[in-house]
Amino acid sequence: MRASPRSRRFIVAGGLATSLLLATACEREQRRFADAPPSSAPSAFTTASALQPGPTYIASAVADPYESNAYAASTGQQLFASMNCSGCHSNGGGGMGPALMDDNWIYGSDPDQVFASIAEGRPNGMPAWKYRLNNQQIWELVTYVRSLSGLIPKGARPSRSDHMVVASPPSQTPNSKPKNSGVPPASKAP
Amino acid sequence: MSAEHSGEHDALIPAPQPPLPARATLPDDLLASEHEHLDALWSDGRGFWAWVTTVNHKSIAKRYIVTAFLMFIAGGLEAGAMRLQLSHPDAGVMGPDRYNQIFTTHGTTMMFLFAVPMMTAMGLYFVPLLVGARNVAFPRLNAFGYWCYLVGVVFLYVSLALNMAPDAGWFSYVPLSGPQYSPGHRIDVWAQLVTFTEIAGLIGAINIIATTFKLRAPGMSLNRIPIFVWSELVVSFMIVFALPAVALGSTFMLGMDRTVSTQFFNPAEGGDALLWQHIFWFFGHPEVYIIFLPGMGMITEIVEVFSRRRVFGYTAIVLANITTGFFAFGLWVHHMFATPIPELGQSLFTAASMVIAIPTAVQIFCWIATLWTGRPRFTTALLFILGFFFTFINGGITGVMLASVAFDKQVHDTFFVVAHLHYVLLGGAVTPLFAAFYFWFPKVTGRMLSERLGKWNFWLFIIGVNVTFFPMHLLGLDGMPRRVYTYLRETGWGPLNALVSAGAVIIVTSVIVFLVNVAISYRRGALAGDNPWGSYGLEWATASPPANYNFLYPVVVRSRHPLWETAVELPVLTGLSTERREVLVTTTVDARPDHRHDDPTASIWPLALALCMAVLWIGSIFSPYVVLWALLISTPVLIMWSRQAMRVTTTERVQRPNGEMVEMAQA
Amino acid sequence: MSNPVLLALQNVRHSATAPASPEAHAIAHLFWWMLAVGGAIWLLVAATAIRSAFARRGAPGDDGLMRVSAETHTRLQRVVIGATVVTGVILMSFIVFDFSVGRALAAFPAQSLTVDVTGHQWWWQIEYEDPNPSLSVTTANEIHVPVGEPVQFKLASHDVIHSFWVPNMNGKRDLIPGYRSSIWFRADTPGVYRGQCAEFCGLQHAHMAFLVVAQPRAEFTRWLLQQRTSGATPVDSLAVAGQQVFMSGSCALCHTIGGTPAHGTVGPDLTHLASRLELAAGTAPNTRGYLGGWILNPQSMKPRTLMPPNPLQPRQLQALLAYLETLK
Amino acid sequence: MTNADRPLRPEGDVSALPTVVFGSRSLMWWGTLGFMTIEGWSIALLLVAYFYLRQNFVDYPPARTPFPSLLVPTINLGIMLLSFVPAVLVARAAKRLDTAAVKLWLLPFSALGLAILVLRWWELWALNIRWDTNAYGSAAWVLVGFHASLLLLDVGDTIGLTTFFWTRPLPPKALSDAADNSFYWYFTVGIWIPLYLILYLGPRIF
Repeated sequence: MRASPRSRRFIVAGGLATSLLLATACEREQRRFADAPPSSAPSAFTTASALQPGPTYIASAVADPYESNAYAASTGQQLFASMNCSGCHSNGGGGMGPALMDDNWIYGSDPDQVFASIAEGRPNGMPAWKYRLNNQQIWELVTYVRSLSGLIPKGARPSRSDHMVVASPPSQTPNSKPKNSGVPPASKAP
Repeated sequence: MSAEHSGEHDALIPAPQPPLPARATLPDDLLASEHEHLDALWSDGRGFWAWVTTVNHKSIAKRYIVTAFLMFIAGGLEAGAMRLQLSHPDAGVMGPDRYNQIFTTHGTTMMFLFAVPMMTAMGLYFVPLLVGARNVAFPRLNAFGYWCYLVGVVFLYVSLALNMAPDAGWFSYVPLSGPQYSPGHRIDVWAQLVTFTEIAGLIGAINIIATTFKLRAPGMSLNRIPIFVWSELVVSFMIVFALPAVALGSTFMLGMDRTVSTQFFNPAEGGDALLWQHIFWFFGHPEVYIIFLPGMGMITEIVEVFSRRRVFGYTAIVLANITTGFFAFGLWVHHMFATPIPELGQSLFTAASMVIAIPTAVQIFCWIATLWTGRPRFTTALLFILGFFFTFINGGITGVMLASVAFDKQVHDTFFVVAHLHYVLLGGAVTPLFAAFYFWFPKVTGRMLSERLGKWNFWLFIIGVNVTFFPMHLLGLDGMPRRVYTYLRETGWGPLNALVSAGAVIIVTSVIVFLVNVAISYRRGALAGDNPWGSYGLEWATASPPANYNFLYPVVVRSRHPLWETAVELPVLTGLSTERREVLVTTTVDARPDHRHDDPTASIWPLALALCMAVLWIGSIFSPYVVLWALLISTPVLIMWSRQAMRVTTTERVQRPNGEMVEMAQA
Repeated sequence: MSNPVLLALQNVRHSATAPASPEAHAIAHLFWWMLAVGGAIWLLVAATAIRSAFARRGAPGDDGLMRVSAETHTRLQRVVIGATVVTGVILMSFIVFDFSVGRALAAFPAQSLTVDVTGHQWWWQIEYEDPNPSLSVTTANEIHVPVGEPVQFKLASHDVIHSFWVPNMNGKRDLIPGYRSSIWFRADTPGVYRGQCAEFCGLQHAHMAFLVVAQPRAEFTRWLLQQRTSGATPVDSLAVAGQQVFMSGSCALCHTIGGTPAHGTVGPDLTHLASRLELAAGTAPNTRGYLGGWILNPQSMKPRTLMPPNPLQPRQLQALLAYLETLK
Repeated sequence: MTNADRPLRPEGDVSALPTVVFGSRSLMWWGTLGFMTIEGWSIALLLVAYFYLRQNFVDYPPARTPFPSLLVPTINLGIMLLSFVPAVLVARAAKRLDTAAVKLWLLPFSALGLAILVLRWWELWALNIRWDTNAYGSAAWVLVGFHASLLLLDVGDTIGLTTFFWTRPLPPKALSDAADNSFYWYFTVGIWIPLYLILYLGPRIF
């Protein structure tokens, strides 16, 4: 059949072209089940309270390893539910605890800041989770929490879930420019 | 039988211009010059540009067939990987994540990228030849269909390479495939890929229907259509009614649930998980017959030729095809017997699922009767048909057993079903397909496939299929569910699985033998000549491989077996233009010459449009707004596409609905 | 130690063809009958087909084609029509037989023990209803049924579609979010039978099995009463330390142990973990070794299970195991 | 060189046959019919889904969902029915081979088509529910949206045809195409009438 070698060549060519287009997908689709044996040791950069040595909080350069990983975000969503985060943050809408889907970040919106908030806990009720969850889980939570206000790449944000509609899913939340990144003056602390 | 030979149509054919002495034949030098002329006129040229612009149904169908066969091999390799992982308990060849992608890709490939396209492609190549046409009805649409299909192929396999392949099964049941339980874009890939290939399939179907209805050789009335064409016709109608279901379900429901948060399948907001199963199987069950009926058509052709007699019960077989086509839409619920569906409804579907066995049985009986009173020639093609009887009927019987609600609830979603469906599809579709390859390869390439390698190919295949799939029945009964990436040693499924995996190796060997056979015969096979099998069909009334124009002149048909029942001389009609690509359009029922149609020339726009569609479908996964951009860029393409047909060429003979004939050059 | 599960499991063939209940018997009967008839048809037709290919009747005409006399043609017609009619009759008999069996299976018993089964990714939650809620029992991946009594299973799922199937007992039934469904059977032979999820439900579909323990009424009642008690209180120091580990670590967030502060509902109820035969939905036998391995890194035994790795110090682990083993 | 082994005997001559015909005789008509079948069937299936989902609701549209507004949809339906006039006239003129009339009537045809497309946007919002609110919203939106895509296709075709007729000399078969375009328009508008009744009037009636 005359066409055969050519069509094969064509498929290969097309394949290469498309793979260039989709190369970004790799990271998003990775599914890590258990990363290198997790340690429950608190991360170096986390802060135990709002009281800082020195005037301002120095953000460390630690990045969210799952920043653009859809699967981690949805696992975070699962944890958010099963760890009953909604008890205080009601689906990110806020209640006893602050809202998570708005642009107001009392303790900062950077991944490491959110990690600190979860791992170390914060004054006025936020428990420290570092004794309960391992780093991987906390990072997954970080990814999900940041997705709530559109701080992670669109393609990685969770879409709607099979529950009653309470708010538009992260995949449809507009990116919001986070306000007050860092530790608030004691007066403004909740 | 009498109507078959009547010359009732002659009166309807205009007299020769100028009148010829009775029984005169066209002089060879005229034929030679006409051949030169038409071959050049119908040629789309050579080289890459010609390759991407051609609208010749043979070139397109050929690459369709090749691509589909590559997909058969790809799907086979995936099957091999799965068998490696399952060959022994607790194997560590691959993890669940990879395994799920692979079995999903296997199913998706075999159903959407191999079986249906392959059967459509066989139709697109042979239907025009069998009905004596020069091309399909819509050549550029035909090219567009292929390019859509190719984009789908590339899309799926690039995704697989990117660890982004769908992983919720070829049936993508919600909610597992929904936004919550399948994050990322894997299922979006599946949903859009399905739509792609469905579009290709629908286009192929429309082409085959229009070709069969309007481009038949003069005198080939409906009761003289070759049975393979009948089955392709029935299948095309089934495609038109079955494929929209899954295309809508995947793109407009599943896809939109995932991308823009529609609630079709969210039980908390009034959605319904069973709705997807209904939609999917309303397509999914006819799909099986869409794959299998063309195989039946091929068998009839081959049985007829190699038993050297006219098939017994032409009408019965045609009616059986049509009945199957209708019944196929009334069975889908037997895929859902384990779901909470009213019992009475289930019984009705049981009855339907069993009754549909009857038309198939009728066809099988007719073939046996034909062989019995014929003088069979044991070519590889016929051997594969005998293999069909052996394997397919096995699958048919288990199919009837599965139609029983009570029994189905035991083996549903187990390896018993895997065994059944592979017996049906490999036995009922792939075996006839191999037979058809051996039968028609000479026509396509002008060379014969080696019969000796063919025998090897056949025996390895039949043995392989049975060694691989028979033990699966037992595994299913012993409780091995489908779609498991591993199993515990305690289950005791190990030995049989090892046997199954061994069988898979035999099948692979058989396919390799076939490929070797093709590779060798394509270059060094014995020359075939016009009609190596002494067959009766119009496809054998032209050169092998056929010239660009297929037929020098429209052949006049007066019976069901033109080449068996005409004398040496072949009656033809002259008078089609030699200045442009003209095809003869005939009336739908009794194929009277109706008018001359100007066929389009080579065009790049089908490819361009397919690429625009690719941007649309693939882009919409990442952002709904891409749709608008894609529409924007496809507008100029569509304009260019239609401009091509809007050229003033020569004076046309326009016939108004009231019959008045007007000569006009431009509107 | 010789593992009780493996022994128990090896005593029975876990097959639809080894029925242990009237329902499975009925289906198996239907199966054997259809197999016999179908097999006969298959052999007959295949044989005839192949035989027909070797038929040599009459000589071809001068054009090399076979012509069939009118009477041969009519004879063929008779045979084909006859064969078709026979096929129809056989199919009808199948339909009738199937329908009768179907009726029998669909006739739910008026009086029956009721068990609520909830499918999760990827384990089974089992609840024995009782009018008095405090007497209802919650366990996981292991169903005990009294021999000779009909048991009805009310099926539900809150994540994806699962399918409840015990080959030796009855056909399968899907658990579909948004739908309620149920199935029943009456075990008539004591033994341990294997069941599993039959509908593809994600990464660990392969490891979503459960056990059905059919035992005499007396034994069953004893088991049920024992399951109603709350979790054992540890006595020896090691077990006490283990309880500490359980309550202070992440365990208590997801698991419940009756009579303790642990009330997690994400994972299986562990109140009587030690009394179960298998771990992690039929992934491994419930032995100290497997349990330890499971706790340390479940992801290696069952990738993507919801249970996270637990990096415990050896002492902590030993204590925890000691505690869990007291949960008889 | 073909048919070496079989001499060809001419039995007739087709040069007197027409090269441009109208209606069901032409291939294009069959193609159009095919796509009409597919699209009509798709809409039928979406309607089945619409009614199937109804089982999951006590009332349909669900409680606290206002009925769809009727104003815009009714106006648009009116325009659609009106558009039949130029469509029919175009088809008639084409079959009379009266190019001038075709050119003339194509203009209002395109204009009305455009108007319909524009109104379709508000027609979506006239459903008074978002697609992501619940299954009812999804089904209704997808039905109207799917039909909108047919409209887009057909109006685009009409406008393209109009431009061709006004800008360049066309071969006679353009007339046949114009007739087929009207044929397709009858279908697109015809199938909307039941959709309008079911989606916009239906909720108020039952």
